Amino acid sequence: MIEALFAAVLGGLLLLGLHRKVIARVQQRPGPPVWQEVLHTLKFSFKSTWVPETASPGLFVGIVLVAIGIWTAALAVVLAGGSILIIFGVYMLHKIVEHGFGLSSGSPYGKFGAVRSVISAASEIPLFVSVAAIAVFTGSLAISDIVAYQAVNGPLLIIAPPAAFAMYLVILSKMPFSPFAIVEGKELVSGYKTEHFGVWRAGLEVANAIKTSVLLGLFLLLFLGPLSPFAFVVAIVILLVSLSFVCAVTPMLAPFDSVTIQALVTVVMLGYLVLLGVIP
Amino acid sequence: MSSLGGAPWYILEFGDELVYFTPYTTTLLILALVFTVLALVSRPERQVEALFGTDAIYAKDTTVDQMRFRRFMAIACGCASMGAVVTGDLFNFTLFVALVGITNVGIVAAVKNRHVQNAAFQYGLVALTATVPLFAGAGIVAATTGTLSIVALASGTVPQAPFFARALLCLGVVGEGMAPFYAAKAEMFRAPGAPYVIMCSLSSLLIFLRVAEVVMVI
Amino acid sequence: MIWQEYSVGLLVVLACGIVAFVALLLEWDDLHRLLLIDLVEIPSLGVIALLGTDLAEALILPGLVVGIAELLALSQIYLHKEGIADRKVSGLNIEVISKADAPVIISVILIVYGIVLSGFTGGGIAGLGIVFFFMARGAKEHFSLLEMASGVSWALWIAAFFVFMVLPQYWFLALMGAAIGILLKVTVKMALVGMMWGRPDE
Amino acid sequence: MIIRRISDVLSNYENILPLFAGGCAIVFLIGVLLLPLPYYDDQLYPKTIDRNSSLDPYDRGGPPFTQVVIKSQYPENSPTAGYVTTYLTPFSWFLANTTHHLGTTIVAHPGGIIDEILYNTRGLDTVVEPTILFIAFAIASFLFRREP
Repeated sequence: MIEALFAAVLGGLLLLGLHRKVIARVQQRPGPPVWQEVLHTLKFSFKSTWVPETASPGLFVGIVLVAIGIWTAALAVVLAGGSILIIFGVYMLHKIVEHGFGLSSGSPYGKFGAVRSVISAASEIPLFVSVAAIAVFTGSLAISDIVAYQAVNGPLLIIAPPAAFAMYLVILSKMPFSPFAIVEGKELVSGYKTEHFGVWRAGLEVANAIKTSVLLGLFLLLFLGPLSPFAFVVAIVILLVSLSFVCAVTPMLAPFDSVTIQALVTVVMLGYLVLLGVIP
Repeated sequence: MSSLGGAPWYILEFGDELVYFTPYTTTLLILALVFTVLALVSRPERQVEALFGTDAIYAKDTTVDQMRFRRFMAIACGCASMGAVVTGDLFNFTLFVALVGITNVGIVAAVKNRHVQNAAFQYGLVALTATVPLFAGAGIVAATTGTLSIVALASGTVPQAPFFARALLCLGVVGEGMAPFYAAKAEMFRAPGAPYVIMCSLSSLLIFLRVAEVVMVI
Repeated sequence: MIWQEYSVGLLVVLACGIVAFVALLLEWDDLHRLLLIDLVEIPSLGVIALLGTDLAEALILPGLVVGIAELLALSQIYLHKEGIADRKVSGLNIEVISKADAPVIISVILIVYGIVLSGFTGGGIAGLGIVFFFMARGAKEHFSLLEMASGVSWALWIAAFFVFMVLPQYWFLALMGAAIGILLKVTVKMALVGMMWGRPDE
Repeated sequence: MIIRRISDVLSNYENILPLFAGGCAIVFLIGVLLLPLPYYDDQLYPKTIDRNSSLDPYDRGGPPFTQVVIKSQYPENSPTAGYVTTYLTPFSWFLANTTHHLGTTIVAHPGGIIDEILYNTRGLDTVVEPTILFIAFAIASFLFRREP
């Protein structure tokens, strides 16, 4: 578990670095080196740290631990082949974590980041629909069962493309610089992260790294099925580069428009689900 | 049942109402517990506001009586969400959800800001309306299957709950937790007092996550 | 599938629900919305009542209580939001009542009778006695005391229930505890509602 | 743009109640279209009323101070179910014997009851229900007591 956690952190940080690099290259900038995020995290770990005067101290510190805790739990569930319903729960609770980060500091930038995070809660629902669609096909929500199903019947990417699309959109909305990343809009400085610095920020970066690894890895497990380690790495890089392309060429949406688009996608997905339920 | 949130680890018996702990509900329970403890131990933050057109910056303080009341409400809300995620009885679940709705209103209603009070009132109206589909859903499940125990419903020994009843349950939880209406809930978050305000969004998410499981197993 | 009594009943209740919801959809005044929601609650109780077993009775009571409780909280929020919380309200401004001993005697009789009756009904009658006393005298200073009593009686009631659930062999003790708990609870809650009707006109 | 107009409507909190009420109306309408729903006959806690009893309509069967059989989901969890239903205080017992339709079950005389089902078998419901009432009272009295 410790090795897996370490690999997830390092892999996630490298993937986020690659994300920045690809975006920069698409936009014809040199961009930072790929290991930039690793350096960031190390640098933050050794900076001086305190709690701001206006902050709510318990929440300010506690939320960092919660962030790392929930994603570690998610990683454990993925490794154990547990229920994706739990991952779905963790994913939705990440919203609360962002919210807590922003509100606990008392800073107006953090607060607006947090409020934006809360209003975009509709972005989680496509994941739920995707989960439900998978359940319709495989009859189980345990990741191990779903992987086994795909080993027999071929990847779900081909069987249920709309579910894959919904999950892709969900991952996209969690990537930095994406059209739906309204919580990190540049007019809010760093959004909900603004006031967390030093070790707290390093903790947040670690949580984000685990989150990126878990989400991308989960997508591959759910929609491509069992892969060899090498194929897994290649596939995760391809998936990330495709996400980076989308992020690089699209502008950020206005907050409420982002919410509305995500809500509309949810409605379409619900229609698909009803169709799935009715036809067989 | 075993395929969704995992097999129950432990079942607590209160007469005909069972409380059961699966990996899924336990995860949710622990999260509710963590945030309830955070609400209990944290002092509220001082929200910094900048006045437009001037260079004045001031920090909003939360008065002590307000803080005590809202902390009480936040803890009640945490307990209600814990109840909602672990209860194994459908009607009991709807009651816990209704309790979450009213505590959410309570957390923000104590704030003396006009915008916040307006939003809290509108939200309270929706929460009150949402009890109609909630209780109706539970009533229809009881009439068409003869039981309210989620364990019995999931075991497949009774008829499946009708689609309509499940839709009502979802609609009711959506109303109590305001899940898709966060856009309007943002008004309520103008209120200072992060540890308490955060319980509002946490509890709505938790009940939403739970109802997702419930409608899939019944 | 044939239409049974249950489905016919459901049809009627759902139709009522639709009418009420459409009314709510079209109404924009906050106070009217509050009143309409009280109306909307009735179909949901109807759906439960269609069960027709003892369970229906056990479910209607919580359903009703939830509706009433939320209505109470929301009306208080409404008063504050509209800024009419401090509007003066005239009580029973009859000179004879506010001076004479009669209200005290009537209240005492009602309270004693309520205690003799015990249970839910008894609580209602005793509460009425207290409300009448406060209406006549306009006393407000005991509000926080009553609040505390309300909390204590709530705790007694809950404790009795946990005895039922966890130690069923002591059911008789729990029954008596709950009977006293509900008497106190209903009395105090009615008294609180009776007091919460505006600032006295003095 | 249509998306912008939708988000405008959604962002105003005055609009959420009509939206929710509209949603409820639509779901209820769908419910009407899905009728009839079958009534499941094997219900818990079935109701049989003895019209000739002096305790009508609260008589759930069985003579006072005994245990009646209550058909519950998990009978092993509530061994004392049925005692509360038949319990009468001495005063109620006297009333029930001397008058018709007066003196009903469980420490409450004319009309008032404490319900057995709520008590023994669905106790958790009754814990949550007064809690809701308690919380609502707390909100209302906090707002009432506060200086305007």
